[in-house]
Amino acid sequence: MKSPKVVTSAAAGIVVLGLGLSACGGGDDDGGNGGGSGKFDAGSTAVVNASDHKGGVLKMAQPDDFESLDPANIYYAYGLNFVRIFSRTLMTYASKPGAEGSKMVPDLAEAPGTPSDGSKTWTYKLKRGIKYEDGTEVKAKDIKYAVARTFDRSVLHNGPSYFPQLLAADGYKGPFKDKNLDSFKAVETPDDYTVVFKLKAPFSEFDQVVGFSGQTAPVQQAKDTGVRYGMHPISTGPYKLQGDYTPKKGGTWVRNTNWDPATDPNRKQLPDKIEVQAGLKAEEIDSRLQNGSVQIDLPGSGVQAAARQQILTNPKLKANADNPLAGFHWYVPINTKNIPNLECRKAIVYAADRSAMYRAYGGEVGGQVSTSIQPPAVAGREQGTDYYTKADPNYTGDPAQAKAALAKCGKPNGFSTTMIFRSDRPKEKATAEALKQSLDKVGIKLELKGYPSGTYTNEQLGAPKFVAKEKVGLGTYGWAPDWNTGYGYLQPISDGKAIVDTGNANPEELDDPTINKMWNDVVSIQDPAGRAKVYNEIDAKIREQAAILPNVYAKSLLYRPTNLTNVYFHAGYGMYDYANLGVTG
Amino acid sequence: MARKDPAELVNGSAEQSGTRGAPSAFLEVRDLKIHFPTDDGLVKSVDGLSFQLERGRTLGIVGESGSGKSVTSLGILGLHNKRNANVSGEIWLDGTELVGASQNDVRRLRGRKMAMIFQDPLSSMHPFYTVGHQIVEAYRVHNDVSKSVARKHAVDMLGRVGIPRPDRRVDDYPHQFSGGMRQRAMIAMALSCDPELLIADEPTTALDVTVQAQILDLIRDLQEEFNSAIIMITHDLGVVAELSDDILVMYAGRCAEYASVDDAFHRPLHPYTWGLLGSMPRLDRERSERLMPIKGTPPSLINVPQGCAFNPRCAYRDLNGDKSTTERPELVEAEPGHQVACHLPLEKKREIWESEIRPKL
Amino acid sequence: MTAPIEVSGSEAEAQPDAVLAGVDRKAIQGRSLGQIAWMRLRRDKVALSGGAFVLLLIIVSLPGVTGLVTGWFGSPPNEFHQNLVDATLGGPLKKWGGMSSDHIFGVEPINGRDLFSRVLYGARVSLLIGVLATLVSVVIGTVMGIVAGYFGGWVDTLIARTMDVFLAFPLVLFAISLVGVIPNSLLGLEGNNLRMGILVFIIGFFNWPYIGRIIRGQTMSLREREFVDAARSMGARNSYILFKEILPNLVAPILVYSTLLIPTNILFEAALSFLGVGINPPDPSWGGMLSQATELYSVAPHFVIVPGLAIFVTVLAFNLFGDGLRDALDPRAR
Amino acid sequence: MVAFIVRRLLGAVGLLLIISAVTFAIFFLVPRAAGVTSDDIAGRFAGKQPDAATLAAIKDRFGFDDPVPVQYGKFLKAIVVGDTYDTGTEKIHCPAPCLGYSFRTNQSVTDQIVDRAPITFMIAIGAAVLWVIVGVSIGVLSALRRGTIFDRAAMGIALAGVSLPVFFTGLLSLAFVVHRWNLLPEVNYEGLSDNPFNLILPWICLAFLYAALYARLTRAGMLETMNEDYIRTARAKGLPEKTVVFKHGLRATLTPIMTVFGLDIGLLLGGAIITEKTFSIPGLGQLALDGVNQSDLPVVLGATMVAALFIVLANLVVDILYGVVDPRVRHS
Repeated sequence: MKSPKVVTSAAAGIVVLGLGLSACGGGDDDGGNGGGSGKFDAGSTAVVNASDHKGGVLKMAQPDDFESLDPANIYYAYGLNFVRIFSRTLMTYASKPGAEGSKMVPDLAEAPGTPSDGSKTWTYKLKRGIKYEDGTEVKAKDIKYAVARTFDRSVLHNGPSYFPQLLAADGYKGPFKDKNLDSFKAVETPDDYTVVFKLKAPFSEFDQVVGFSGQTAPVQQAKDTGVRYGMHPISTGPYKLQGDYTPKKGGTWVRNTNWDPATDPNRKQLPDKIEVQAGLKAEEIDSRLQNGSVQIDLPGSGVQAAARQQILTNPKLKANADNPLAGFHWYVPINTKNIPNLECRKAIVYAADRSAMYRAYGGEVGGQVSTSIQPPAVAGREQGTDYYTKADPNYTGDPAQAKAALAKCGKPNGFSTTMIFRSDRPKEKATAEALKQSLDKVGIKLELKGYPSGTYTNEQLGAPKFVAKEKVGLGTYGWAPDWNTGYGYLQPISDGKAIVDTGNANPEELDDPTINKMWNDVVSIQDPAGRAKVYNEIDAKIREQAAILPNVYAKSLLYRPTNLTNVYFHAGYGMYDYANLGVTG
Repeated sequence: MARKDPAELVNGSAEQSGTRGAPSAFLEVRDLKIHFPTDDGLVKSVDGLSFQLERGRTLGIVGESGSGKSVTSLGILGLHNKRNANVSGEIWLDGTELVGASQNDVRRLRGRKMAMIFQDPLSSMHPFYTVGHQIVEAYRVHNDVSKSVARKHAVDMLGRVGIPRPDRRVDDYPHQFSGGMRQRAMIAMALSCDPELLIADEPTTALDVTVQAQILDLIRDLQEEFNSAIIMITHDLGVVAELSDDILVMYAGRCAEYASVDDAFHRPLHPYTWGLLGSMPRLDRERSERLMPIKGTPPSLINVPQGCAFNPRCAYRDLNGDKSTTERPELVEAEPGHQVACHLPLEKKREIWESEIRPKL
Repeated sequence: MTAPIEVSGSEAEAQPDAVLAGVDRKAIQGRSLGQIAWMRLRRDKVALSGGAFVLLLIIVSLPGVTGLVTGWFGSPPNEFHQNLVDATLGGPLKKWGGMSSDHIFGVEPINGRDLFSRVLYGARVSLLIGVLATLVSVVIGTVMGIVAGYFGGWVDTLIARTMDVFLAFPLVLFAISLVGVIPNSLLGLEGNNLRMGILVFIIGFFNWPYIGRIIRGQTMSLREREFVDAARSMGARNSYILFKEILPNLVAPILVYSTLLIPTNILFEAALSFLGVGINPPDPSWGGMLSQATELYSVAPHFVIVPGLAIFVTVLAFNLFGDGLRDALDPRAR
Repeated sequence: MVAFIVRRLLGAVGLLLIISAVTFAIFFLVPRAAGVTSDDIAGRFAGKQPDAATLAAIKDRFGFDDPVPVQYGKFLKAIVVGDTYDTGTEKIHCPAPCLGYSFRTNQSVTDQIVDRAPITFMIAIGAAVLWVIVGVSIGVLSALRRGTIFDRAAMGIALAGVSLPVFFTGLLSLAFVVHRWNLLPEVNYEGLSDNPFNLILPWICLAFLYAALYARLTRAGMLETMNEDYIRTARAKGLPEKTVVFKHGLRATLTPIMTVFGLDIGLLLGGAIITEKTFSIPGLGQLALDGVNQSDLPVVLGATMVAALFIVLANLVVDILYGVVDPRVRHS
């Protein structure tokens, strides 16, 4: 509640309720500047249209569909955000606007995990009296089972694989192949309300692992239907699925009477129903958002080109839009194997036309010119200083410095290399073109090649074998952390150990001994601020190595219908918080 | 078109009448011109043709391909598209003028009063409809009868033209018929409304000799039965000799010679006719003797040679000085009932025929 | 697609010297078919203007000339002019897509590249792929068509069935998936040369049955003609008959269908580029520009119109010329 | 007639078999030749950063390491008798015709196709009705009024029409009709429950192209037919011009056009890729396109097979109709 206007609006909402009127909340008035909520970007930092108004149908839509509705089988942030309406996990993101939203808070657990054994063992105590939609109580073994399921990647392959990676499970194959849960030794349940995780190695951010995904949402072994659990996941949250979910069509959630708000400060149960419609064309969703017949565009990545133009050129519409940083940093990894000489890499960074790259992403509405690799949402991140470039929307590169670097590299006339991008992403194509025209000026010739996004991160840019064979020097890439800490963000993209054969997130193939050592050491630092300091140092070192050319921190343009209440941008998910919304009218 | 057509004069003299009203003849064609404008120029397929025909008589029109025979016959039936053909002159059929008549009026006469037997019966019959259906269709358009009556009539007609088991063949498609049977079916179709004028365009060309003879017999029999007037178009002089009363020799869209069969075969007066006779194979001729083809190729109908259209191919053109290459010969009555368009003096022609041509035939 | 062309190349000499036979068409004596066709074509102003446009396009697409022309009327195709576009919306700042004397077709959204020069450079790609792919189709189609039509029997059955298989393939889908799985260097080709090579191959290779069918039909009817019988009876070998007797008579239909296949192939190339499997950026292609425009038509409608019109006018010009050529070679088909 | 149909039916099945084999070979062999391993393919199924054990499990489950002919055999078998998949807790039966499971969505390809097909059908059939009516009537009128201003204008427009790709007219109409002038709402069609007239714009754009083509075809065919001897015969019989044109002329003209129509509609029913992409309509074409972009082999393969099926089916129907219409075909 940082903005006084929002406070006013919230108060107005309460007053209205107090008078027993249910028709419209205070924020519903979109005539002129009144209503308090109608301000561009208000929802990025504060709750807009705060209201306790109950009732109504909250309508959400998406062009495609969830990977799954099985909380353990989801990786996309919007899916993880959405499933919170019916699933609770040990820990979860705080439901707060601003940076607070990146913090992990207890959900099913009474308190954050207690590390022991040098952060190799993590213990969680469950709250009592938490029930499934059928009234059965949630027990510790259900959480153990939920974690065990994630070990069979051939069945549940969409979700993150942190548990198999971190837990000391000793070749455990998962409960589908090995029905005896006792074989799963990595999670212990000394009693019905205690869950103990045993890790292979010390890990200080286990709360984040537990909280960011839905994989600790309890599942009763008897009711598990494997791949098809996603058709009807059983609720522990404020809403339960009515009937089954129909992929590519949608489903309806209704109030779950067995959910107790007293145990759950992170969710609200305002609308009577939540309806999800899948397969609605993105442009159509945009127009329905504007007329209020759909309240939420589920993917949360912002409106399409046509609506974008309408919103930005129409002040009335613009007042109902938010333009937050979405969590991604779009940058250009520079492969250190194919361009081993630091000076040559520096030449690329020097020559890069940051202005053109920035415009490729849509200027100030599309992104914010970046300095550090970690985006601002990462806890403890510092902006740092620019290396060989300037985080300035008008900076067009420094050809003189680039030429000097090329001379030092021993290639005064430049060199040739390949830059790849996702062919079905126009912005990445535009970025590649922008980079090509600016590098051309100093004699660095880029050959541009596009690949389908479906294979790009696994088989092209994410496959060192391919990168070596095709001599890929540059690529377009974007990274959003699984959770907002420096570890979550930087480790997969800069630790030499993180280089893998497919799905490599470290396409620069940076395998720097100093950085590697810092990663080895940082996990044992207990103090988050102390860790953040190291992360910032690593961030700077990567850029000093000219292994990554920063571009922009992604910004999305979100439209919030006027009949939506309790809207705010959630930093943890990079979109509006879906578990606290209400509707009016 | 300012130039006066000599043929008109001939015709006028032949008709002996100052008023150009309805003629007494059953069919009279007067100064018929059928021109086709094309991108390459005006094609004068028929360029001033006149003749008469009485009921019960047969006129044979002979000439090379492209001489305008078929165009003339289609012209009589009014089958030229007004958009791509300029038809002028007069065609009188039993007192009705056809060139100036409305499309619909002419259509009503077609099939009923005048009918045509086409050259290639396979392509001339619709492949998708049964033979019977096509005859029924022709009959019913002019006779208000029920389908079953029309069908009986079709079976009748097929029987009359000599198709065995017509009650079964009536439901066959044209492609299921043999060539001769198809031609018979075609004739049955043409005769289904008892036409008074029958035009047969090369009715036997596509058939083998025995069938040819049967078909010709059939046409002759039918003529006797209905007393129809027949125009027989062919380039086969044998057919003409067998069937016709009179012969009209066409060259480059005009009449070169008009004569009775007897005159045409025994006293022909036009070098072109001589050529035609010379190129006709005859059984009674010595094997060793060779045919005498007409030299050269038919003229372009766009740029008809100046003077006599036949002059580039005529062996005798120099006998007239340069007359043949400068002046178009008029059709004149050389003997009663025998007209010819040639500059050679009559005596000279008779002499050449007797001394040079006839012995070689 | 259209009425087959009457083959009439050696009509005069093939004329059987039967006694009373005349020419059954109103041919003009003393001129070869080529001359007649040219005479007719010369009169067809519409077809000629189509041909003239095609010629002009080919000339300005020649290496060297393109640069010269864009030097006069525009800027290099890959030069950014970001001062001319709105940084946020991406559209040109000035009206009419930023059309001015410097940028006669306006500028591209987002980066402000000169549309005139991009359209012109795109022409080279379109023409090259269109023509080369046609060549591939025509060569395969003619060979297969002649062989099938001439030899008949099981050879014909085999080739005809093969054509059926080709025609039953969902072509566009197939082409895009094939482009996606083909490696990055092949047969010594790399980069855009390889890309173009692949596009030429795919478009050409999958289109041959269309021309193959026509040639097959023509060959079948030619085979029955007297002059072929004559040659055969004189003991001519198959290869002699195929190349000396039949092939010359197929020149006219091949010519016409090639002219009409080029625009089809240009459209096909544009469609593939539109679907994202065209040549690599930043080289411009018309279909590629339209593909980009799907995101940008609301801010820059001219970005749809300019490349779209380029495709339209070029294809139309080829079609006009091809139609004219067909009419000239066979006036009855008009 | 029965023998005729059976013969054609067998031919169609054979054709489909060949197409499936070629398609399978291309999609499985060409990528292998280009260096894609079974690990890569399993990786597509496995999501982010799979480990070796996961890949092995997936390869085992789908048999990615089997020889290609074995995989092809399985693929065919699944189409004919269905297939069974282990979900971990139970076996799911994928009933025939089973085209496998999508790597990306883990949904049955058959279900996805069944889901999308009605959308593509609506596009194709709506447009086809439009283009056949408009194209054929204009073609007939043009042929009958050959050389008139109507004919010249119609043929001029038709020539322009065949030079106008849908991705141009479509984008143009979206940019102006929908966005600039707001004359029509956004094209939005997701299934049979939607108002089919939402597809009016795609129909018009698609039909314009084809109508132009058909007008040209019909006119050329009509001119040729009207020059046929049997038309002359029909006129010589004294039939009214209307009968001559429609009963004798049009029927013969339409038969070859039917063949072209079969090919066109077959091609479109299998996915109006360009139209769907232009207007972002989620039909079969989009499914296939997404499959390609996602390297989702089962979807691409399934979509290709279905597209080929429609082409073959349409041709089969045309063949049989041809037999009905043209007695010469029936008797040969």
